[in-house]
Amino acid sequence: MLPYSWLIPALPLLSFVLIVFFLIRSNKASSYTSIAAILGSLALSVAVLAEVLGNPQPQEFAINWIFMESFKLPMVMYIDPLTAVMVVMVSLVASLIQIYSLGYMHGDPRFARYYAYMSLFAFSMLGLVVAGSFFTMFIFWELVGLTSYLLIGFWFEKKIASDAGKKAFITTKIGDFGFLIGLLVMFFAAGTLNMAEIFDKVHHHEIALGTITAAGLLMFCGAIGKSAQFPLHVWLPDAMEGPTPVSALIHAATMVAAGVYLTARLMPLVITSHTMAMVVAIIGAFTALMAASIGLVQNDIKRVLAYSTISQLGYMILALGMGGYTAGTFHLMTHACFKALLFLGAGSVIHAVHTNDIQEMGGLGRKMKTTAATFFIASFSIAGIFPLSGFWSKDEIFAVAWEGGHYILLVVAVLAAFMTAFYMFRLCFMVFTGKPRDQEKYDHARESPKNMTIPLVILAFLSITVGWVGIPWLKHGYGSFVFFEHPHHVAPNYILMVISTIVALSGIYLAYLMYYKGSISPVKMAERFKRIYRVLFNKYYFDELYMATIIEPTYRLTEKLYKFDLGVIDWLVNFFGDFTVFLSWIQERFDTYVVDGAVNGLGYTIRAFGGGLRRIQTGQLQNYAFVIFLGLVVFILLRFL
Amino acid sequence: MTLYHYLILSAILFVIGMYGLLTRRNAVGVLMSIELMFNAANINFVAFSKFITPNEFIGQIFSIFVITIAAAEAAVGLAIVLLIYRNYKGIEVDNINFMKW
Amino acid sequence: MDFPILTYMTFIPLLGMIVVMFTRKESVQLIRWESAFFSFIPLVLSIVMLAKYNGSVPDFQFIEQHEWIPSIGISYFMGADGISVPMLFLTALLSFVSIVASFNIQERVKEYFAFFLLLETGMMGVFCALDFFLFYVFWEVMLVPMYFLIGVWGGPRKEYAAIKFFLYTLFGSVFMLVGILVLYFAVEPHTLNMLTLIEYNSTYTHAFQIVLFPLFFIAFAIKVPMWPFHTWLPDAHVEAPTAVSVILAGILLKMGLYGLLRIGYPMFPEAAVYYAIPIGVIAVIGIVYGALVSMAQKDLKKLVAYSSVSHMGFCVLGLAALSVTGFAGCVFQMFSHGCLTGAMFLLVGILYDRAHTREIAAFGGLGVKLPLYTGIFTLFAMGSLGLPGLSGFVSEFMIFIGAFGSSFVPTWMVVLAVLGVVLTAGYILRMVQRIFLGPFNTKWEGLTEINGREIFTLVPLGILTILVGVYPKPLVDIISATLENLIRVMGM
Amino acid sequence: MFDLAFYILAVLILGSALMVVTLRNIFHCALFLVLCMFSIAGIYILLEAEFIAAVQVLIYVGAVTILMIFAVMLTHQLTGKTIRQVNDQPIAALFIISSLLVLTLLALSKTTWEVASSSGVSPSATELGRALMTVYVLPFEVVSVVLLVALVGAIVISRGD
Repeated sequence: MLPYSWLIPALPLLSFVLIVFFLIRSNKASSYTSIAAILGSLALSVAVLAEVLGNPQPQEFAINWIFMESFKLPMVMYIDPLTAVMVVMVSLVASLIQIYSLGYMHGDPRFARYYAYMSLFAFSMLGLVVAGSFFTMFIFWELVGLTSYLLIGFWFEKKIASDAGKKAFITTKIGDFGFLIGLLVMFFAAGTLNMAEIFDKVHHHEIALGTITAAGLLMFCGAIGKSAQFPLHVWLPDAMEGPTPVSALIHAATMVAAGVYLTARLMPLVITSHTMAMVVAIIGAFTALMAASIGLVQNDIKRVLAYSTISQLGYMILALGMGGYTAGTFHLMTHACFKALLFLGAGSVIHAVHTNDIQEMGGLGRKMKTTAATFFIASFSIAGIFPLSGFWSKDEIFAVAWEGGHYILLVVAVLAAFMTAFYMFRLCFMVFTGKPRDQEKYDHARESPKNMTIPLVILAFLSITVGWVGIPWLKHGYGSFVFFEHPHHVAPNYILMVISTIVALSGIYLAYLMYYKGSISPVKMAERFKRIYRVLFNKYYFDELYMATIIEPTYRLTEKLYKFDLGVIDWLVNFFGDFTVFLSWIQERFDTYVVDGAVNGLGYTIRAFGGGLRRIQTGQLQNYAFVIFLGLVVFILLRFL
Repeated sequence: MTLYHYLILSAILFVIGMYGLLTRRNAVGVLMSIELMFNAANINFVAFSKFITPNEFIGQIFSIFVITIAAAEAAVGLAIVLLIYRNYKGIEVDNINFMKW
Repeated sequence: MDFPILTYMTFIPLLGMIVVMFTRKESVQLIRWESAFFSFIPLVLSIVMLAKYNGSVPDFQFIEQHEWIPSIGISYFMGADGISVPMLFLTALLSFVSIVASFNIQERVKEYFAFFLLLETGMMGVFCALDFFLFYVFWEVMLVPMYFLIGVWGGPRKEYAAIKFFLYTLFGSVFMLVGILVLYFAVEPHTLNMLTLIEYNSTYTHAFQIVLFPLFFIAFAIKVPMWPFHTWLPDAHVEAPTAVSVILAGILLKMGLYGLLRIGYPMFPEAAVYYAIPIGVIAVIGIVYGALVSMAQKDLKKLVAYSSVSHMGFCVLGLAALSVTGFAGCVFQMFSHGCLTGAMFLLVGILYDRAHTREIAAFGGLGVKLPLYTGIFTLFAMGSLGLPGLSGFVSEFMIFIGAFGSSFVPTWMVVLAVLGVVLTAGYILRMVQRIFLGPFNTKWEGLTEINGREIFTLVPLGILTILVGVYPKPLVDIISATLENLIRVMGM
Repeated sequence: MFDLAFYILAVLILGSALMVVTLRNIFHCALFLVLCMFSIAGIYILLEAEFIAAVQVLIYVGAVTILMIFAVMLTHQLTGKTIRQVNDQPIAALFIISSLLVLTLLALSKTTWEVASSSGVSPSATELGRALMTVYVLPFEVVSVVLLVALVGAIVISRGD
């Protein structure tokens, strides 16, 4: 079965090609083709997972892609337990979201194209996951970037959407800049880009530590861009301009997790290089805290979720930075489920009220029971309430920090967890409970159709149960399947469990007080911490900062350079041209007046002379006679005198 | 009367004819002046014949030829004058410059 | 050699030109189809040649050699190797595509196609010729029709652009001519046979190479065009008619690089090493500068033109690397850029034919009105942006690998070049956004979708772009042996 | 007696010649031309050339002058008064003729003529006729042909189509 794993990404690609070339006019056919393909991939993925469960030894398959005497670059597929888990997770979430989209995107004029993009995304993402060399991965890495771009800008008539797409592409491209250079460094350090071979070389210390750190950090830049880590996190909130299922699939569950996945793949390097590990962990921790704090005050439902995503991704990166391979990937998996659920729930709400602003919602729980219930489940999960899946994965991260002695990072993580619980329940209470703030919108709201709610229910089920595979008491759980170097068994740490539960509950309780009971007024709080509030509300002014320090100067530079091009280089060219023309002008003058002048001058002289002489020939007979006689007189004079 | 008298007479007559030739606008007048010059020449011929070769009278023979040529000249000249007059409604010599260039 | 395929490929267009010239001026339709036919035959022949080319040996193939002017050692010597075979195919393809794309030319149709066919002969000849004299003849033959094609059928400033192009190139050619003559008299016995001259490369002294290499380099750098010799390019592109831009960007720019690969580098290997750093600097400046200046453009065609400067910079960087990978990346980039930029110019031309403006700011939201056109445009835009799966990525990556691993190019240059990729993404996306995305500008309500003939011209380029991007092995097989040999010849 | 006759004739000749070249009325000019010719005939008689004198009267006075008068009448309708008869170079002409006259007279004065001593014979018309038909027969015939040609030419030219 494993050698045919390439079929997993290939099926959606087939679907993409079919839709683009044949089915673009048929909405039904294209959506069903796409869903069928992703379901096929899901089935294959499950088969692969089953096989890998039986034999967890990593396997590598390669074909020649560029093959020269002195340069070889194969396409590699690499199947190990992490891959197996990831393909299942990706194809599962993708299938659910594609089904959900049947309802959400219903009636969109570019419905077929939406499914084409979705298929292309599934292809790229699955390809990225099964890739076995960093080069292969980079190819799919860029392709998911493209599909992300296309899907963010799906409603490109909105300028803000197309702007967001461009921003996402370019911001991640900046990360890829590092990634690509990292690839080059790695290629020349290890002589290959195959993951297995690189890990082998790293393991046997065949590569200098400095090189490992450099290559690793450079490649990690790609992860920073893709997973929206500080300082390249700015694109993700804007990316929410895309259709909500897209946000759920790409910008919450799968694509943004690619950065985490890459970091996980770089684990041997992280373990080897302490510097790299520290950088990764600090970036993760900082991002987790920063994004969560921004999330506290945002009013756009999707943006809150976006900052939540950034924060959770920070968690994963933090975990990986601390060496928690199992913890990071475990959280990646659980997060995919509950974050997809949250987004789909948000989509369901938006579908009902046609607004993103939570200040115009309220009381919707009474009308949208399924949505509300699943949303609450997901919120509990992300807040880390026992025994939902978020609890187990988050707990594992805390445990890693605890075991590794990273107490500062632990405090940061706990703080972020508190904020997460607070803003999630702020969202829940404001949207689903209390009085409707906008009566008209409330009146029009109704529960979404079945093909939207069924994925919600499935995801809710997963949000509860998926974490159970990693319960610490389990002997053969997640940690004994997906691990790095040796199975990771965290002893159940009851202190941490209690702390995390207390923190989560206190966050929820604060939200309850402020937004359900209203005993603490959010407005007053905002008044009181006005300065902090404003900074948070404006997302620490990152966009403005980048605008002022990078984008605007670049534009100005381009204008200057163009002026330089026209004014200096082209001017020089034209100057030489004109100068030559001037020289030839002088030469021409010389030619005209001196060389030609001599020739023409002779002609002119003769002509002028003749013109003068012509006057003598008057045609007057008597004039001639006069001259004749004058001649006679002269003759006689000469003869006789 | 000596030869000189005749020669001087003929010289004066010749220059008078020349004056006419040079100044007359009327073509007929020009022809007349030419006749005067012919006659001046004839006087010379006859005078030389009388005083220098009195026995051969070659001068007289020549003057007969000259008179003949003068008659022919007058005939052709006047015919041309008539033709010009018919074509140009005028016989002013200084207007007849169409052969110029 | 049983069948002189190269001669046929080179001179059939010339025959076509003669036939066109003997056709009545009024039979426009006939002239068009004649030209298409006579450019289609070389295309077929080039495909045959691709199939018959044996990529496992580095030797020249399809060789034809006849005495021409034996007293001064000039022969009619043609042959193709792994560098010229892809270029010949590209030339044949783009010529055919351009001629089909020129069917909408309305004025002086006969002269237009006659010049176009002559141009094709010149281009083919340059890639085939292995004798310096022959090479130079074809090199110059190409200029004349190009001059007229820009100068007669061009835009508002066509005379300026045509003269600038012509003089600039001629300026370079003169240097090359001097170089050729010096070489001719430097070797004993005097010869103009390129292969012989390359064989002698070890006998050239260091100083000789140092002095002679720049002569050729300037000629080729102007043609590429490398920074700072690039300013003729935007003018020529903007003024030239669509099909001529395609040829200009697709083939003519490649000739400079081809010349360096065929002449400059193998003949003067020591000079190539000596000048590696300056060439690398020029390349990197070209990449970054071209990309930044592209970003500032308001005219769509000018943007694409400046992007060529940037993309050609990558090629030059690959050359400066002096490694098989770098060279291979360069050849790949030549091929890929030929397809991509050719298609981009076709697309710009298609839009211009309909909208009669190329100002980027005048458009907006065309994606709503022209979904198919937008899709195709985006495909090629992504190709020039270096998206994996399309040809641009393969070449750029190979160039980076080549340059990064090269001991002749410092690392910081590669880093800057990679930065160029980010900038490229910037201007390409900005352009796509401003033309196709955002709110629909209702001024363009009357625009019609791309038609069948236009799609027909774009399809082969699109297929090649994707094919080379997804599966570069066939192209690699053609070029690799030659390039390995080239490096050996250079003594690296 | 002969001297007096010569001077009278000379005065008549020069006077009438002056009139011919200066008078405004071309018809009067013609009349003075007749007078001039007559006087010249008188000079010929003084020079003992009677035949020439007769020919002079016949041809000049009888033929040429009449021809001219006809020409004047045919061309001018006698209205020539209104038209300026002198062109714009009389002064130059005067200069020329005076200098020519002076030079001629100077030349005359410097020349010594071999004047025959004998007064010679005065040839009769018979002798002249014989000479013309014997010694000078060829020029005579040529001149007659010239005259014939000239007359035919004159007719051809003046023939009004």
